[in-house]
Amino acid sequence: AEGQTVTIAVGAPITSIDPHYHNLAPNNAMAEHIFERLVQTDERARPMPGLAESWRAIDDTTWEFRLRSGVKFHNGSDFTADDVAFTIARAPNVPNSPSSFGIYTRAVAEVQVVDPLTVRFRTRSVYPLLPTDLAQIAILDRETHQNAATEDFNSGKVAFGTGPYRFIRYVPGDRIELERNDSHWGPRQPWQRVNYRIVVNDAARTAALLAGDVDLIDQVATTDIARLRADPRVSISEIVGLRIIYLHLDRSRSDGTPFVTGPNGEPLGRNPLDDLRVRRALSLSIDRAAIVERVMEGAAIPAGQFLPEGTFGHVPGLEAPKYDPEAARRLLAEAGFPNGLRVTLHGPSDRYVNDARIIQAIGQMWTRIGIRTTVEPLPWTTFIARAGRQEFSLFLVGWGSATGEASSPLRSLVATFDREKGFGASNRGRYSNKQLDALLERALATVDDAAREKLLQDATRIAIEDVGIIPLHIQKNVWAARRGFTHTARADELTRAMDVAPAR
Amino acid sequence: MTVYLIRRLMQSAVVVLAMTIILFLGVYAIGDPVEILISPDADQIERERAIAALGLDQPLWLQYLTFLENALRGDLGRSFVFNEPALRLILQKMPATLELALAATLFAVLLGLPLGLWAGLRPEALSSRVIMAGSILGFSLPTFWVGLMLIMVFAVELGWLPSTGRGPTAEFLGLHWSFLTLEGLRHLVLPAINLSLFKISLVIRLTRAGVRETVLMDYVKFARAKGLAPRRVIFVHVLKNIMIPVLTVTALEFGSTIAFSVVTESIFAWPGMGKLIIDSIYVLDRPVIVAYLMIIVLMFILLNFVVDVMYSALDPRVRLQDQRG
Amino acid sequence: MAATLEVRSLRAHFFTKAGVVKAVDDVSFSIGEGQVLGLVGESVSGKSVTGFSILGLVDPPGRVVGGEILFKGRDLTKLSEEEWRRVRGRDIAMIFQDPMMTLNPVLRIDTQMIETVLAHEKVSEKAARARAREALVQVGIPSPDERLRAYPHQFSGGMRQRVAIAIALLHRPALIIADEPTTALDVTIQGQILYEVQKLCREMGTSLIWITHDLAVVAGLADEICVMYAGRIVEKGPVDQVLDAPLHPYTKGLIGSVPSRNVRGQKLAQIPGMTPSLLSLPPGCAFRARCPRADAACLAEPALTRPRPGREIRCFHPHLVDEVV
Amino acid sequence: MTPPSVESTALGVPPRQAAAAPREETPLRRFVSDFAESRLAVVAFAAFVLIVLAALLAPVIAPQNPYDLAQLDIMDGRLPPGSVGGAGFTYLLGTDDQGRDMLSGILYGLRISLAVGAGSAFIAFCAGTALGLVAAYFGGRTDTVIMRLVDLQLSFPAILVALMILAFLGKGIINVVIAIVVVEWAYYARTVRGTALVERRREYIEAAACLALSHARIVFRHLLPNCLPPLIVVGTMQVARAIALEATLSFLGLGVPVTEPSLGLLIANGYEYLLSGRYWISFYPGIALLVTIVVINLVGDQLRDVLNPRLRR
Amino acid sequence: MGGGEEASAPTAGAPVPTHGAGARTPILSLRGVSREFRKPFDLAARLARRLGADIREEVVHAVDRVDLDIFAGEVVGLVGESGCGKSTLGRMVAGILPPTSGTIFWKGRDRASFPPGEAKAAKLAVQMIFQDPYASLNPRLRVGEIIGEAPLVHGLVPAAELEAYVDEQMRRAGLDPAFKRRYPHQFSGGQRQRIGIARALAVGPEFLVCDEAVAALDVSIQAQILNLFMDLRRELGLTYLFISHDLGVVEHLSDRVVIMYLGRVVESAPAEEVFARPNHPYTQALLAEVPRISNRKRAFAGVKGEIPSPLAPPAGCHFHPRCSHAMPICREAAPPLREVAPGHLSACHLNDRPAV
Ligand SMILES: Nc1ncnc2c1ncn2[C@@H]1O[C@H](COP(=O)(O)OP(=O)(O)OP(=O)(O)O)[C@@H](O)[C@H]1O
Ligand SMILES: Nc1ncnc2c1ncn2[C@@H]1O[C@H](COP(=O)(O)OP(=O)(O)OP(=O)(O)O)[C@@H](O)[C@H]1O
Ligand SMILES: [Mg+2]
Ligand SMILES: [Mg+2]
Repeated sequence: AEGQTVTIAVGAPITSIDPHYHNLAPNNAMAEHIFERLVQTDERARPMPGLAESWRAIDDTTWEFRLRSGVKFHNGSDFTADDVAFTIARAPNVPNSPSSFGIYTRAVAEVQVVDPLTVRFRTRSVYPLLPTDLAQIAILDRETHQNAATEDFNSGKVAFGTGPYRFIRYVPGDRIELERNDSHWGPRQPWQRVNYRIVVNDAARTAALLAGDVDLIDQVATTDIARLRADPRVSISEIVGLRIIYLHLDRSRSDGTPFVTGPNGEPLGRNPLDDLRVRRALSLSIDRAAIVERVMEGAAIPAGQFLPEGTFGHVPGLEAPKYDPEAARRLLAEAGFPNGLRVTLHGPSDRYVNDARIIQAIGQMWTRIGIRTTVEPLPWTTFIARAGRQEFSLFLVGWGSATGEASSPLRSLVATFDREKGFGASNRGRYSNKQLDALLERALATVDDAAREKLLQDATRIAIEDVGIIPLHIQKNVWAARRGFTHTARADELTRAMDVAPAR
Repeated sequence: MTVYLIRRLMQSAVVVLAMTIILFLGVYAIGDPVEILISPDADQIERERAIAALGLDQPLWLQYLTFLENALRGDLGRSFVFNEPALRLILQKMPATLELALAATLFAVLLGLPLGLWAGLRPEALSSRVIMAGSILGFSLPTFWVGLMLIMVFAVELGWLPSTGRGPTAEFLGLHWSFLTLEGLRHLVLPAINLSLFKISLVIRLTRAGVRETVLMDYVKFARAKGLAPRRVIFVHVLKNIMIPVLTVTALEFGSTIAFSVVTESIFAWPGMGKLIIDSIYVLDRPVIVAYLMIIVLMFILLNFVVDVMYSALDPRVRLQDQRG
Repeated sequence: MAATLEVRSLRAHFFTKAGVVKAVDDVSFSIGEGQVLGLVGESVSGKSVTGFSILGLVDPPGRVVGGEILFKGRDLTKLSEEEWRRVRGRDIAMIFQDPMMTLNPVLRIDTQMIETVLAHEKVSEKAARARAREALVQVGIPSPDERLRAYPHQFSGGMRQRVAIAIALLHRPALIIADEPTTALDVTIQGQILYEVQKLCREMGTSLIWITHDLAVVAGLADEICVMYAGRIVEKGPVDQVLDAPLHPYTKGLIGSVPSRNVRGQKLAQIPGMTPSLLSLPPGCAFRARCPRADAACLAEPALTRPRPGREIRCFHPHLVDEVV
Repeated sequence: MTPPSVESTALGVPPRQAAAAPREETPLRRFVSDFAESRLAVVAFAAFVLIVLAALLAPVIAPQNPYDLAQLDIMDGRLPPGSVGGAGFTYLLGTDDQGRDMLSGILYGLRISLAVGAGSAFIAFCAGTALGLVAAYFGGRTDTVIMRLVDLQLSFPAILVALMILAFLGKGIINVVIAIVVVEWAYYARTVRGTALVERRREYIEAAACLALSHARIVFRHLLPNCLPPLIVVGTMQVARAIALEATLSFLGLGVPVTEPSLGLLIANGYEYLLSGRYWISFYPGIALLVTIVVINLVGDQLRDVLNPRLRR
Repeated sequence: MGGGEEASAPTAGAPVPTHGAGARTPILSLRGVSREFRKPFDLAARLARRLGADIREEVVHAVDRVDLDIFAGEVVGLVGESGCGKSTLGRMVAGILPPTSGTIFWKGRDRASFPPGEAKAAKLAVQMIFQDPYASLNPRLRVGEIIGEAPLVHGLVPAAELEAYVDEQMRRAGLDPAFKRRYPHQFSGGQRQRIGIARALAVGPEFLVCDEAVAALDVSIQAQILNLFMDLRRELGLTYLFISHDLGVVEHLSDRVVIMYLGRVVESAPAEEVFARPNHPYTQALLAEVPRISNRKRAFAGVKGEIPSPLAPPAGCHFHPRCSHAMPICREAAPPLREVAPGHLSACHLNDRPAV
């Protein structure tokens, strides 16, 4: 630990140093070392001051942010309100971006630089989520980054932010090397150098940790958690995350869905998933506790709604349904399927933790109540394209709420698909519920936090009771550190050197 | 020679063109990269913007023609993921892979040739049988499995060698190589062994088969009848003859070594081209996939050509022709 | 005249899986200085194995199991492998049947010649090259310097055989064993080779063992003739006597079946049956089954007898009354 | 009308090539006795037969149908060898994460691995042989086109071709077979063409042509059987290769579906448990895979020696 | 390309002088039959040539405008050194290889003009016996199948009688029919050659092409096979084209001898005539070089020079570089075949001189 270097192995590749190029969690995690945002989030994804010391809504559509003074970029430029204006303009317009940050700046109609340390945002409509959205935007320097291309960041030419670490080197797909920014405004970092290595293979990551090649690994394979826990050379840090694993149900057609048939494979002429009793049967027959224990090896909690306790919009008391195969069978019979059904459950095989194993386990459980299940895990590449074309009937997906706010899953997963409003973008089952849509729209126009949270909770309750989706569990984020290092787990899955400290 | 060159060139051009079409269609059919690359938070408008930004809104044939036009100018497109020229990305990774493949090939020749020679000269001896049994194992063991076992034993249990990664590199000829530092070498050992296991077996068996056939040849007997020392008979008369097929195959195999490093690299987190391509397939980074495969094809063509030239240099009977015997 | 080589009761057997092949069984002959001995017999009669035995080049599963090979009074079978090696190529040289196969295809002519010189003499490479050149001139190869730099495949069959002869001559050996060296060549080329060999032997006083199945070739070349059948010498004697008055029914049949010895258009005198397998040779005279004179006596092994001065045969019923053939 | 058999005196003496062998020596018998010369190869062959039997009889001898989700219980997951499961069932080789009996999984996995190996080798054999024979027999343009195709195929690393095809077609046994066939047909075509080019020049083919036999007859009755030996050798090696390739593809996540695991997939699944000490999940399938491939290679090795005319004495 | 173009070659189709056979139609005649082997230019080669590369098409004139008549019941010996085109000529006669130019007449009719049915009959009428007793039998078939396949396929024998038919063919070739179920590898060289003969005889040929049919056999076995050929000729009235490089064998067997050198016929005459009065210098040299048992302790001499490559045969008379009588004209023009005595043809410029 006194070597002043920390070596971290992460499981997902970092594809760019440009913090606005690709909106991707690993990129964002890396960016947090070098760049900073006006609003930052704590380990439970709650907003806290970053480059902005404070903010407030002046009226329904105007927000004022007061900036931290004396902050300098790594190359010596001063951080001012003008840089904020520049950043907001650049973020949505990075050439070739496969996934831009424009979604977080879209609400902003205008940026007013009041003085070097004060900036005002005018939003197009009432927009309570502005601080949350701005927590995603890394601030760049106008002088330095005026005409900077993504490659210039990668090569290090303009990789200057205000963050606690400076960029040294980036080898795509392999590693990033950082060194401490000694003139950072915040608390002094314990590490002189950070080696941030990309080791995609789970076992290789664990092996590297055990072999002492690295000090911290993220995305610890669930299969290894027990062993690592027992190993005195290693300490585990974990936290319930913001990613929910759930089943989506095809609601896009009413005259029958391709992968649900009668018990002998005969077409049904209607979509049994439109029947609430069938949906509830499907949900009740899943033994979530067993999945959490046997498949996830404890690295998850059974879920009955989108978000875990302590997040904005969590509905207290809305527990995961209790495993009740009897009730499920009854419901199925009531719905007109006493002899069960035959279904195919799809899911990715390489995307979420143990994804293929989970659907197999569900397959077992459903088969046991008379729903003969074929399980078909697919590579994410093909899976997601087909899911987007509504080719499946029942499929497993996950959702990580970057903002840690219930509006995010509600808007993307269960709100009626609507291009103009930007609703239901990931609603691949095309679930639709007018009541829910109305509640959500109201919530999104309510600045008052308490009122908004209430609306979101109501919407959530509707979605869950109507079985718009079948929530399974919420993943825990698990890290493992070598002896001599301690790590503070983060709900947002980001792996950062700032969360590692030498053990006392 | 000229005819040979022209024929080769024409064939290569056809192969490359055919390859581009197959690749383009193939990669296109696999899936939609936007679905994978886009942030889950993104709404439909953002999605459409991304599609346009990546040029995927154009009809396929137009995309292909654009690609072809750019390719002719040496531009194989920009990675969707890294937003860097695909070619540069791959070339950046190439030294690592080349280094690994070279080390594996070196292992194969340095170990395989003597062992094969021994087994071929004494086919009945116990040691030869052991060698051959070993070579069958080397042939049979799946690369991935061996890789895991190597890590388990040498890195995790014994802790002798690092488990993964490339280790520090030193610059030489403007490129970063890891064999120049001790630590780098230590990182190189396990993956190189893993990758070379199959080749060692191959070289052993080729050598043995060659030796067994060659020693029966009249010219070997004639060499002995001339009163040459056994050493000279073996190391000049026999070895020179079997070197031809062995080197040819080894050189040709170099291409597939590079290709097969996909597996080794992903197990040992070796930052080479193989790992890049696997990662790129996972995220459907189309330009990188296409560029990688094009480079591999070109490399194979080049390698074939080099092997042909080498073959004709080694074996005086052969003139450059369009096929090897 | 002291014999250059004397072979006494030579036996060379092959221990194959199917059984013991007595390829050479109790063979004795001797050859004086400057003499030419014709070793005649049909295929698999053991001619080549006899030749190889003299050089100690019988390979496993074969082995010389008995007899003496006295070269200038020294028994070669008692030599160590290294001592025997020094005899090969220097004192006794050998020329093989197939000129396409006896020269190593991947080594240049000069390499193959120079190494022969250096194998037995400590001279500079330059001197060795001069010797090689001289040898090529001797066998009538034009522009020897150019030829030295060539590879075997650039030569015609006749030229290659001449190179082989040149190699045999490098150390002016006392004895050359020529194993059917003209069988693969055309008549006109065969004439050339025979011419060269004859000339050189005369000039240098080299003894020559000429192995062939063609009686006509030895007729013109040899002083003495040995006829082999199934691993044994069945008849031996000066060439004129053996050919004009064969004593053994086999020799007689052999001579009789040569077309030019028969009246044109008439049926050829033929030996019935076929050459026996050496593996399952029944006891007694091996020619018994095909012999018109065979009777119960032939069930016993015939011993070598000398019915006339200078003649030896192995037969119970030789054609002792001279019949014109 | 015919002269008395001139060789009748010799008929009692067996011809020399057949010296010590039984009287009625067929190529098959000779082949069998040559093959049996290596004890190791015989043992390997016996093991191979056992493995094939085990695979064929898997539904009969396996304690559990590991593909039937209803028979699996996740609560029995990851039990070590010899454990007794919830339903009182003893898992001799333990269970995997889904509660699948490893013994049954291995037996069924063998089935898939062998089926994929044999199936793909067979199809590739047929396709490659037909094309190679046609190329060799007719020569000219046909030959050029087919052989360029072969070159194209061979100039491309097998694993990448297979990866591409599977990424394109998706997982599934049939798709794996297709991928392997596409990868492997060229080996057969090249081999058979090489042999056929030599055999075609043999005089017995000319004799057949002289006897006015049809092309089809010459190709399939005369040419093909004589090109078989090297093909058989290539075939056995390719079966082993196909099995290994399938395992590798499954390991990379592009092989057979997880619910019907082949040996390779079982290993891949268990691989994640290696570090956690639950070795049996990948160890036993690994051993099964290893033994299978080694055994096939050993048999192929002996075949190569037996069928290689150049090493015949 | 090839040698200099010669004007005086006999023209195809012109009647060829026959040796005193009067107006009999030959059973087989060749008129100007040639066979070239060439490696065709492909696109790349043409391009390279366009670019000025010095490449030439490789053409081997294996057989160069050969005229030949063979009469029923005759044995014609074809002699020449290795690579001179004997086998190629034999294959063309046997119909295995089509000629690149020239015509082959079967019983006076152009063989190419035959309707399919007759063409097959004509093809079966000419059979070939091969040199290599090991390579000429399909190792995967039993002897009975080897002999019986063609007669059965062509409907010459009903299936029910096949067994007996095969037995008869085997007996005729001197084989014990009991060996019918054996495979070729179980036989000795001589026996195999008999199987090959039985196979050919089984389709009832009138004409046999024997390509070095005894070259691979031991002397004692060779005599057996030669005797068999002679017996068959007598019994079945067969006509032979007997190809060999062994002059002794040819002398013994043939009525007429044809001598080839580098694809061309250089001399053709009745056997006694050739051996008694060889006309062409090449024939003379050849005869001088043949070792004979009766020649003892002779001094060998050898025709000087190597056999030229058929890829680049010398211009004019192919033999001139090795000929001790070579004249300037020999370098320029190929001598035509002309009659030097009744029934004795020779292609040599020495014969152009006024009769001695
Ligand atoms: N390597 C070997 N293994 C087994 N038997 C052998 C071997 N070499 C030779 N023989 C046997 O030795 C015997 C004599 O063979 P050899 O080569 O001396 O005959 P040859 O008279 O030279 O015949 P040819 O005229 O065919 O050359 C044969 O029966 C042969 O089978
Ligand atoms: N299929 C072929 N392709 C190319 N060249 C050929 C082919 N067949 C024969 N030739 C060439 O034609 C020439 C004559 O060959 P051919 O076999 O007729 O000679 P030959 O007189 O029978 O010789 P040998 O006595 O060696 O059998 C040779 O130069 C040979 O290389
Ligand atoms: Mg011999
Ligand atoms: Mg020939």
